Amino acid sequence: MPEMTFARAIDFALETAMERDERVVTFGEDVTMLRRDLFVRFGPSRVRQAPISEAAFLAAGVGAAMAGLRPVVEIMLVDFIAVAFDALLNQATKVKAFSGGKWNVPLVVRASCGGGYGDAGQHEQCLWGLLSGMPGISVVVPSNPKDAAGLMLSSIECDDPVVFLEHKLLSDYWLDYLGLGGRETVSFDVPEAGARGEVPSPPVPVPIGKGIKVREGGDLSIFSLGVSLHRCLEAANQLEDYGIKPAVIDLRSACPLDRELIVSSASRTGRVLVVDEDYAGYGLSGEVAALLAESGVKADFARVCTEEVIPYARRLEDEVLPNVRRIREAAVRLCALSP
Amino acid sequence: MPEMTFARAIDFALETAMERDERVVTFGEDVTMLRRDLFVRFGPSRVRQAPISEAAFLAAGVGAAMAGLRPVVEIMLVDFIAVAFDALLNQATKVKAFSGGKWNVPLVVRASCGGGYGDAGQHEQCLWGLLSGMPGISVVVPSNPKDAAGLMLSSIECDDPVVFLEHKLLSDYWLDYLGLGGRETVSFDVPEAGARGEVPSPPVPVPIGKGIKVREGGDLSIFSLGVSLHRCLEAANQLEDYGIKPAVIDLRSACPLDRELIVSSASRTGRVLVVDEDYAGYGLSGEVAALLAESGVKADFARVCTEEVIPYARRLEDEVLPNVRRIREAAVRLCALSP
Amino acid sequence: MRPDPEDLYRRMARARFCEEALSALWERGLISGEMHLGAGEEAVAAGVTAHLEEGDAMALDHRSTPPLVARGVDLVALFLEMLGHEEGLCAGKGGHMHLFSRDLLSASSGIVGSSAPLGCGFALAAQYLNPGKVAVAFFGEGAVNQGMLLEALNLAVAWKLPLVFVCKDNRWAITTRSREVTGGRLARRARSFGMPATRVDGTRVEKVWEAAGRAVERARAGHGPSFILASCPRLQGHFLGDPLLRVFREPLRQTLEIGPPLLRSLFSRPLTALASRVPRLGTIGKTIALLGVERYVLERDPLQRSAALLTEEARRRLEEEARREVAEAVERALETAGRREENA
Amino acid sequence: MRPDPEDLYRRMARARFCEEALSALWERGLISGEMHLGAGEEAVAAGVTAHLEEGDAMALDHRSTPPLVARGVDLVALFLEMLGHEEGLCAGKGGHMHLFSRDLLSASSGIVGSSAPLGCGFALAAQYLNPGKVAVAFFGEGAVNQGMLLEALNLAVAWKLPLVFVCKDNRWAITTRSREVTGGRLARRARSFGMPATRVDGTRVEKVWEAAGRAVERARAGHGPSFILASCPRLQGHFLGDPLLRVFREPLRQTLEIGPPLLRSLFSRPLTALASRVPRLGTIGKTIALLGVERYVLERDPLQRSAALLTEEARRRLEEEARREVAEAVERALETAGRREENA
Ligand SMILES: Cc1ncc(C[n+]2csc(CCOP(=O)(O)OP(=O)(O)O)c2C)c(N)n1
Ligand SMILES: Cc1ncc(C[n+]2csc(CCOP(=O)(O)OP(=O)(O)O)c2C)c(N)n1
Ligand SMILES: [Mg+2]
Ligand SMILES: [Mg+2]
Repeated sequence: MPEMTFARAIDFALETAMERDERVVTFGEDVTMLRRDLFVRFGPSRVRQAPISEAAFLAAGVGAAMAGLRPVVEIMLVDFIAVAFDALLNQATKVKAFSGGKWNVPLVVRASCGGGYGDAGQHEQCLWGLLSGMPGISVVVPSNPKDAAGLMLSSIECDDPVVFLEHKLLSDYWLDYLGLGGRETVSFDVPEAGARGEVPSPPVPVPIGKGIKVREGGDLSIFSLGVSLHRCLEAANQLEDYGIKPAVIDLRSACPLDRELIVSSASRTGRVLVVDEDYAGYGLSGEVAALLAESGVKADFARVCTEEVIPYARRLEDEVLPNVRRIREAAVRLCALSP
Repeated sequence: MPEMTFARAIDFALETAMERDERVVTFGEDVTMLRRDLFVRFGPSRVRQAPISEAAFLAAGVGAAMAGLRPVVEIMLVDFIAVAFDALLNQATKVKAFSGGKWNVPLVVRASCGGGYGDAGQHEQCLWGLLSGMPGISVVVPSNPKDAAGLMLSSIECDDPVVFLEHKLLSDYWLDYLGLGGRETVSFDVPEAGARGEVPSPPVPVPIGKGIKVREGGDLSIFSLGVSLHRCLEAANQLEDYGIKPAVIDLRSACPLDRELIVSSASRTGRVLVVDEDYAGYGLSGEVAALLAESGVKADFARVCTEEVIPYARRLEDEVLPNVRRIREAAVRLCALSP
Repeated sequence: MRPDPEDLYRRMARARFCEEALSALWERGLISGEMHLGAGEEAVAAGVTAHLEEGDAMALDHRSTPPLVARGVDLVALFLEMLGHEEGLCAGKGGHMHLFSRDLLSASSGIVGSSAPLGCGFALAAQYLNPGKVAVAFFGEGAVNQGMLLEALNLAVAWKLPLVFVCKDNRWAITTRSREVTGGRLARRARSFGMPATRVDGTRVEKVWEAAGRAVERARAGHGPSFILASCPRLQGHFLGDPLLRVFREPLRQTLEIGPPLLRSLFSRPLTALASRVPRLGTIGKTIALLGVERYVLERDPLQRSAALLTEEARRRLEEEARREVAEAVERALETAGRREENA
Repeated sequence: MRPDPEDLYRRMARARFCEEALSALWERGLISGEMHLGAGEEAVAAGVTAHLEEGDAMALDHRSTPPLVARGVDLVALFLEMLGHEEGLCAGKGGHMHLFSRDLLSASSGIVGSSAPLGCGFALAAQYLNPGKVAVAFFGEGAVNQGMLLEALNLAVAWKLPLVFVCKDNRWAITTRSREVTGGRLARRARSFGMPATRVDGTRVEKVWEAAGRAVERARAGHGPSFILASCPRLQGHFLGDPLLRVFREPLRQTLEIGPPLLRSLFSRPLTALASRVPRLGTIGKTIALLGVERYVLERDPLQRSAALLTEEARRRLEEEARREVAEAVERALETAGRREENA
């Protein structure tokens, strides 16, 4: 299996899909440059530059998908989805239901997300919670190159709307554009295993809605995704010193959630920690809690999330985003509750 | 205390606030007609007609609030907030945090919400879950005239952004406009106690973030708000026949949630049912589950929510929105679990 | 090419009779929600759809029935949908604001302005998969202040999309006179985005037909989008049961409902600026009056105006055919829905 | 009224030296995130802010420092903010894309287009609470395709708001040539919404000053909004460290990074249409080349152009004062932030 970066893995999957299926097209702002490799290969009709009109071109993606294309629409940063939210909430996710199941929208929305490079809370949000709060949508959040490629392939193959979120801290070019700018005077806490890794060639689809246990352990179930997953793994290493062995689960999809995996792991360990870079309220942690509660799993529960608007100062940002210390402390507290 | 309709109670509070404070203004589409009584009294500069440009006039509300006004901006139906979402997600709720607490946004967004009159899922959504999923916002959902007036007053007095949701099934003119159209050939299941009732004059502020127990009972805690609250009360009556006495709590605010009340009631009864007209996933029910779980309350838990896009046909709609039967059955099941 | 007056009139008559049938079903309580009729827009629907062929797409707004009917949607399925029946066009799940016909590549949406970017998407797919096919986006003049629609005007030009924007200018957005909240003139606004824009009298089907022909031709040839601004009346108010129109229909009842609170506002204390309150009452009265004047005095029924294009005999024949077809469809739909016995 | 060249140049010089200082701090790694400089926009900032008085408001985009500096924001607080310090303008929580100064009624936002409706809100408050006060909204030409901005053009006209829209046309939106995704011409677009629009050379401060004077005057008098389209260069690329500019700065390194994947795409199998791939490579090369040409050949530095308005002595004096002021502010900020020792 060739090794590649997280970013390359995504474009590799997109390229594979475009090669296999003429109907796959991609458009968005600056894609000629951002996807220049695809542009050179597939040309301007399939890799199309858009004006700064997210509302219109995302809704156009809905129409294009209805009429036979399989568009991958880029919203540069997921924060900007706010100006195009109607296309998801009232259009893309409504068509199948309103048409009585007779029409569907094979649309992929691709956006970068997440923080950790000092860009503040209007450009560093995760928003998978917001995006998951409507029927008819899937939201995937890969944490490593292999899953990134596999989930991109599945997203394109899916006959219904999928939001594909690409964490900027894992994605070398995004981080370079928005954070490094070619400097050697700054550094970011990039999880190596997420930013680079082996990817099957051709990529193998990863099913949407399926999580995966990435670390065995019986004391506690830690559920997470994206960059936070790597923070959890680091915390898990440190927890060994406390004699705590957590299972760590990469949910991979925020929606639909892998109910079975969540319930089975939580029932086994009896303790649950949700670590979510997205906002605490009305988010992933709540939905996991509800799934468990309605399945009758009465586990001890804690969450480490982003509780407020992400501040600009790197030092403050580091405290607001879930970090290894907070995760470790929450885990230790949880295990101390019912030793 | 004078008796008035739910709708009149809201405008009564708004009128009171406008009378007391020159800085309170309201604008939105068709407000000259919708708020014609206020228009006649306060004139076109304080009751201002807007073009169909929700994104611009809601963001203008943010700016106006920053510069000294206290705007009540009307988004006719909350579903339309999708085209103006940026004004909330990236502007209104970010100012206080980004300015280091030095600047605030005393903005009220007023919108009608909810279903039950056959308008289908692009016009009948609740969306308080979506709206509550960002730091820096409050979302209130009154279920009766007194709370409606009191919460409107508190919303206007609040120095930070508040979304005020007015359920169409309780609001006579909305229901007439959108559902009845003056016909006597249709009828809707309007909860009488919600649509009409006594309101103190002048109205008394109801604190944002405080729920209220509206029915005592020790077997089960039912948490709800808006129209569903009334469905819960009806179900509670029926549950008497099953020998089940539920406590019913009107949360009144979706955000912030009244953690104390939720935790204390759930600890007492040990059984929790969340009834929410909004979507099930990533919503109120999840957040309640998380609050309980992180507070160590291990109650039996179930939820009755809207699980899919609301269909047009009245018969189907009635099954998709939480109805009395579903609530009763869920309560019975919950109590049968651990008799 | 010359218009075929019979074909055009047939489209209009079918559309009109469907609207009338919907109105009757609505009155009987068999249709729920906000029922926006397109009565008054038939000439626009006919003049535009006459140029469409298989594979062309339509993005529709909340008055979506006339274009669908004019283009030939299955009428029984349409009525069944309105009745919320599982054999309806959308299995009863969409209803009148969310009609979808995959066969006709047509979709409607109740979010004002959303038909324009949706139309861009349809046109994009045509450009890529079916060169020579076109899309049409229908919307009202009020929608032209909606951001995504304005963006779509630009997008269509930037991408040279085979798209025709059709703005049905009935001068009103619910109770708002669009002119009072709209800067500049709409045709000029459209042109400023770099596309041709034509104003037509949308009650004259032959004029619409001509303008639409040029626009569709241009789109088919790959020369990009155009904009048609067609004035037309809103014969049934904003939606069925429009409370403002009820003022005219049931003046007494409505005045009793609307009046007292207004008077209370007029005299509410403190009585500062009472003098300036009176003209405001006038503003409201004026809005209502204007609606009434436009409705009863100024407005022209496109069917009446287009009748002149035909012999009296042809008109009568077409109307009879259309009326029968619609009546039969309603009948069949009611029967299927088990509502026949109630048929008044 | 006549412009005061010294005042204008002082504003420009202060703004420029601040941008240079920011660049230095950024290079040292003391500023995080995307740092968009407004270098090249100083004449616009100076020419507009010279007309503003206390109580006037500014809605700013992601290049917000020049107007703030030109208008007199506390420089130490500004630099401390950039350093993420708690004594910064926003306690270190906003950073360069989210600068807020309540005293100056000025707010910036990194969401493209959002400054326009925000400006409407500021103007609305002025209209109601402080007649005679005005608001200015700054944004780029790329933002004029953003829905909420287009809506804001209309809203400002409909509500006759005391607002000046200032479009800084640097012809680029990140790597996109705005012309290639924009239909029509922007001044005409603005006019079509019913307001006056003027094009000015945004590198000539006296021209900007004149146009802004008329627009501000109009707004103060209650006659509504205007639009100024000011062309100006983007001297530091889209943001600091712009990878496309790095191609020029470090051609070898960048070519090694960008080149191989491009070549892989060129020759990736199946090799269909290889002939058509080569020109696409050209498209990318052309974009980069155009950026370079504009940057090194066509662009005019507004400071150099405006120097002609002054005597050489005055220019030198103003520059020295400004340079010293900025240097001192940076010094103080670094000291407060405990970063002085690192000061290179
Ligand atoms: C985004 C949005 N805002 C507001 C509404 C409520 N609304 C429904 S129809 C309408 C008026 C539309 O006016 P116009 O576009 O002129 O169409 P007309 O009804 O006159 O045919 C409004 C404001 C909506 N459906 N969607
Ligand atoms: C809504 C939104 N879309 C996209 C972006 C990403 N973005 C940041 S700056 C920029 C280019 C803006 O171009 P222009 O308005 O011309 O300003 P300039 O950068 O040229 O000064 C873009 C696309 C954004 N910040 N917000
Ligand atoms: Mg209209
Ligand atoms: Mg630009």
